Amino acid sequence: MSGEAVTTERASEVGGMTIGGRTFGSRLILGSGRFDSPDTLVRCVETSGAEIVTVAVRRVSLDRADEGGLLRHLEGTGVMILPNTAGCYTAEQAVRVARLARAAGLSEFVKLEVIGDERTLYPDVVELVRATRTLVDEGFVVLPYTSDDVVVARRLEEAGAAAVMPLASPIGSGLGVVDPLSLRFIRDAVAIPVIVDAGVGTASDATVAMELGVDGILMNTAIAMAEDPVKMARAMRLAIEAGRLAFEAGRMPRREWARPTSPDEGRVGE
Amino acid sequence: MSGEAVTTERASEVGGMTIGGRTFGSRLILGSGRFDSPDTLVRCVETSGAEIVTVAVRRVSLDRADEGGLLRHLEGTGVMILPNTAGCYTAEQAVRVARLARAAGLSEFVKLEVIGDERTLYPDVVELVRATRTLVDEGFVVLPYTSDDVVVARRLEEAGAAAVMPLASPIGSGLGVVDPLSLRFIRDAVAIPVIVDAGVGTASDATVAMELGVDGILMNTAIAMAEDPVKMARAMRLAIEAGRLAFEAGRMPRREWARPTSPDEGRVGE
Amino acid sequence: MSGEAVTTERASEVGGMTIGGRTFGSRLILGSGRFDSPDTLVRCVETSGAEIVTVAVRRVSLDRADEGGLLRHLEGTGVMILPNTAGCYTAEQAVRVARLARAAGLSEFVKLEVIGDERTLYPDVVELVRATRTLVDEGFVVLPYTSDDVVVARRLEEAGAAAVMPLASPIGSGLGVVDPLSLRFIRDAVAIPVIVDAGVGTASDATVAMELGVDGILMNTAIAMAEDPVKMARAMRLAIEAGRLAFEAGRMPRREWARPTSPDEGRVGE
Amino acid sequence: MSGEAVTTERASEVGGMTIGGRTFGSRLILGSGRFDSPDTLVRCVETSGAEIVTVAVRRVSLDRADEGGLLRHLEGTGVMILPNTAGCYTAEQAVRVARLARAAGLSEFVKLEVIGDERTLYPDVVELVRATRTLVDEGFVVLPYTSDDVVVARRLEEAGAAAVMPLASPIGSGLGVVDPLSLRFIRDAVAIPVIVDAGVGTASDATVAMELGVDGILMNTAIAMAEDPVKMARAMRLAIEAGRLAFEAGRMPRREWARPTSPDEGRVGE
Amino acid sequence: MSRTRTASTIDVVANGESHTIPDGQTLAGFLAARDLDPDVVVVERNGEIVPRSRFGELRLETGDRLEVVHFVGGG
Amino acid sequence: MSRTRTASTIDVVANGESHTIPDGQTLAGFLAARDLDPDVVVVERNGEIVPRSRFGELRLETGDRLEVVHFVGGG
Amino acid sequence: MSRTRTASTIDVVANGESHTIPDGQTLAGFLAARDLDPDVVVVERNGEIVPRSRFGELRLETGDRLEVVHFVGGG
Amino acid sequence: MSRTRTASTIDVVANGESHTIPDGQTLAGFLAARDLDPDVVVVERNGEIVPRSRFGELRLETGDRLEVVHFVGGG
Repeated sequence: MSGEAVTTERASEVGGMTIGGRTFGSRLILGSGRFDSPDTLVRCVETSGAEIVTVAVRRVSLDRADEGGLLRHLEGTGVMILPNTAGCYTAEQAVRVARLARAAGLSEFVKLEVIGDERTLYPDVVELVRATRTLVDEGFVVLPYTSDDVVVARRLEEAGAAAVMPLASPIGSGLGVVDPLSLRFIRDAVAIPVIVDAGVGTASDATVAMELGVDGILMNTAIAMAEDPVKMARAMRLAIEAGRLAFEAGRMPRREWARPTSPDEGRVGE
Repeated sequence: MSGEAVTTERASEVGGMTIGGRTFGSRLILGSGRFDSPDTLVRCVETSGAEIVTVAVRRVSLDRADEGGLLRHLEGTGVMILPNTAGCYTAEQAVRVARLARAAGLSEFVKLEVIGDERTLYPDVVELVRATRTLVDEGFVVLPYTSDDVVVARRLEEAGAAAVMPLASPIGSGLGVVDPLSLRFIRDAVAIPVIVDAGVGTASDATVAMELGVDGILMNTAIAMAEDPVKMARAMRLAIEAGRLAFEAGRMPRREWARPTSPDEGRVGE
Repeated sequence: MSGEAVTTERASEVGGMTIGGRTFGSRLILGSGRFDSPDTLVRCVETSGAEIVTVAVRRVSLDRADEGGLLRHLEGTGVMILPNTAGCYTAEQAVRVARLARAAGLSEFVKLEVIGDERTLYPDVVELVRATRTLVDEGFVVLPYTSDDVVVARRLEEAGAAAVMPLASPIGSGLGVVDPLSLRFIRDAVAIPVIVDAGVGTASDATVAMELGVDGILMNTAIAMAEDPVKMARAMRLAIEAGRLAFEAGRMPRREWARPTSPDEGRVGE
Repeated sequence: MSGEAVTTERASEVGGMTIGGRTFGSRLILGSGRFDSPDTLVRCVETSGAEIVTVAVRRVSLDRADEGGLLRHLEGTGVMILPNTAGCYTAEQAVRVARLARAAGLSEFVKLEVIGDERTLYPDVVELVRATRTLVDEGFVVLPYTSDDVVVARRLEEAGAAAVMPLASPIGSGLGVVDPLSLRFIRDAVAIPVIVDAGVGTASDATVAMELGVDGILMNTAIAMAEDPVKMARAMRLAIEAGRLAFEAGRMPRREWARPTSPDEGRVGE
Repeated sequence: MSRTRTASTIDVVANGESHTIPDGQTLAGFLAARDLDPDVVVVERNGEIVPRSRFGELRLETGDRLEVVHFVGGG
Repeated sequence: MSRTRTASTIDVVANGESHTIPDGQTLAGFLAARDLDPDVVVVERNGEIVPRSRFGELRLETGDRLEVVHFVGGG
Repeated sequence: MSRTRTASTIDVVANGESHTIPDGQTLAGFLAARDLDPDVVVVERNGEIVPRSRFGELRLETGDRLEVVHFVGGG
Repeated sequence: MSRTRTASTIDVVANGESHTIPDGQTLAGFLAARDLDPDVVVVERNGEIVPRSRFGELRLETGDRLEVVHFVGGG
């Protein structure tokens, strides 16, 4: 099955998402870190159907010939490159890195991270709102990685963010959706797309998140660190579609007591 | 997308399951109860990709012309009909109904239910083991609906069951997988297929169940009672494939502390 | 605080439980296995307020002088000794061990275990029901350790059991109450006392279990294997009382949206 | 049992907590809203052992004789009154209300609330940090109600807060501890006391929270809206002590497989 | 059940209710009289299942107890 | 608020509503006229908190904005 | 088990192992010889429980199978 | 850093480390000397981003602080 055919199929099934005026057929954003090779990454891009891939901005090595760069590998996939500001701890640092990223000439999109705590990689939401304002003023399309705080999400929207990207659980933890209620609060409180960023560990986590009505999911470790990343990439793609479809289909009500699915009347020998 | 093409695709992705010597391309068994019309049922069969559909055995109406019967509607789908013994409270009743079902001439397969409690529709496992023995002796291919008790599961296997079908939560409750550990115990304890039967309420429940390594899922209310059954049928199909793929792919380890996905070294301005 | 005073206090707070015609002031039954010394066990008995302590029946050592026996240590505590049939895998074995236990002349009470699986220590409920019938016929007061299967619980009650003791999670696992719904089903289905047996790992597990309305809890590893067993014994005692009181007090309803506790009207400067 | 004796007992069991230089024997802070009568409130204060009670600041009625005021009722209990700034949506409002509260002459303590969202009553953490700085500068002992965001908690500590009071789930929801991990992150990240504020619905929620190692719990609706508030107040007191003791005692490790508590060797008839 | 019984009719119990039918009616006739397609029903007579091939020859007798069943939607 | 205003009265706003009071009335008088115990209320006048010790001497003036608050049940 | 057997000894199996004991030894004697307090053990002989009151009179015989048990810590 | 400095070289700091380069070297020359493809790097000089079109004309000066970055894998 070719990547193109797949995109077509999916788009027709669960629609896509529109961020900052651009429409993407896939609701999955793939992070490019921690893959064992560029080749595995590329295959996961294709298998997952992702149309957006995040990258980090880092110093080149000036002492030895560098490996050539990630972009060369991703060129053929047709994905949009989404630079992040990972590793920044102040609004100023993050703004600086965002500007460097934009200077590469690929797009105005930036995944904005302003970290506030090294152990949990939790965002510093005060700095985050500041940095969002600055970057929006400079014409960036800003996608901030944020906490699951509904008030902060609304502030980010007010500051001009193109989407909000709340965490499901800590980056790289694989703990899944710890607090579904807060994600729903955010979903209900903002009009911009909500992309769950961080915490997904396996396919069912993605399905659970999508069933809350969010627009998409950004994931990285769950695929890169699976025993078979390419197979997990496929699982994630289906899991996101399944969750979205289930959200749209409207689940049955829960009940504590059982209810038969076969008719009570007409039983033999009564 | 035609039903046939779909089956081919899926079979190649996540394999099928073999029960009682027959191989099925889909891991989803669909219950036919509580649909608003035979037409909706048929469309859900097609959309879900199910190759096995359960039915109940009930008295015909002798006073008014009956609606013609479910079988006429399902004929075109090519599914295998799996009669159940729903509503039976003793081994004797269940055996009697199984024999009636077999006399219809479709197959030797029976989904064996011996209920022990009307409110929870929990099986009576003592009667269940007895009925399984009797039916196996008579040449049936027996798929017993059972509790999530690993010892009972092994007893059913010893009695000759072709698969065990533990509940995830009460029939018709939609509460999902309440006790994943017990399902894994069963998965590890028996060599026959394990089909989760009852309790799935939405797509993520199916994904969670499949990630435990079970072979398939029987569901009914989650699809029939969704606001849009046909869309939910599609969600379920993808959810089961996603869960199976994730199980096979081997998920990342969970960790409580965060771990960055972008490199720590080489940050700008350090 | 003396053990006696404590019992009085508790009895007046949350009442006791009556099993087989005997009333106990405490709802906590303590298992005596895995303690680092008889002295720690005795202190935990006193601190927990337990009035029933389970023991196992094992061969004495005929080659070397034995340590003198557990009973000597427990004599001063005034607890009722409740022998178990741990390690038995058939009804016959369990009945044999129960008879040996009774011959010690302490009481007719027996905690009946018939194990069906070595890894999970799940009961074999078919054998369990058989053994219960036999022992009840012989005049025993039978407290069977069972699964969380409501139908089996009712069968045990019909067989004459004086209480049912469903597991919360596997023996020695410390996983707490995995399936609260099933425990409530049991609580609603039988008239005899329900004692949660196995799975409690920390104080909140005990509180959760008691809030379901069960009558008591049997625990062992959670206390014996805590870093400070005596302190955990005290925690458990309070946790059980807290859970029972909360059950009787009737908890507030859950709601997904917030609701202020301070008045909306009369705010300053409105 | 008199209130005084109780306090003594508890203090000796699980110690107290020290906030802003004052030591309290009880780890429970009671909110005074939504009680059916002042009398019920006073009885719950006594039964719970609380030594701090929160109150709201509201306009008096100038048209009809007011009921006399809450303080008269609480005078005899010896509790410390902790005014809150509930209902404030900006730092300025909250500061104004805090000053009014202090002018009552009772103490410098204030429970600082700056709400950011009416439906969820989530704090506005940006405003919260600002208001904390202002009030600390004015000599207040500030206890801010905050989200479960570890970075914000550290900022509040840096701003001079005397404690942080993260929510367990939305105010008045009774959903319990939704995200235990985030509460532990906070517990590990700050040196000031951590008081869980909001979300506790029943006794086990309090035990769960305390087992995370937090210093205390502020609760209101769980007691006021229980069917029997006084009994629930007693349950909560025991639940908090149980949780604290269990935290200090160090729980057993969790394990997925069972482990017998009775010896394997020496079984009869082997 | 209160219908007049003549020499040429008998009573059988089918699906729990009494039916008065012509004496000598076959099972196939019984089904046809009720517009039932014999290919989609299964019949148990006095506790024994009747093979479909015998529907045409089997004559019902007074007091026969029949279960006439088919498949309906069920989970 | 539509009461006739005479030379001997002034209008103040207290807790968001207009009150017509005798000219020259002290804050203590204002509270006493409303049966309010000065020991359990706190008063803010034109954005400034009035120390309780000054309630007796402080004369209210036309247009004064008062907040008169106390403690009520709250979590 | 490899001890010389003389006319004055017999073999019994106790707790799964063979024991050579003096011919005519009582159960009480058997326990005493092993420093066991008869008040805290229960004995089964050839599948039958021996009442404690009979420990003194019961003479063990060749091939007797004994289970001698007591209570130990268990959950 | 311990290399002999002659009249024809200058020192710049690039990516946090000192580099001795020929006096008058352009940014393009600096990159070429290190085998770096100018199309995949972005350069900041003394806090200002240098447009790629100016790499060829911009001559580095003593004490210049450069950040030379590119994209790597990151989530």
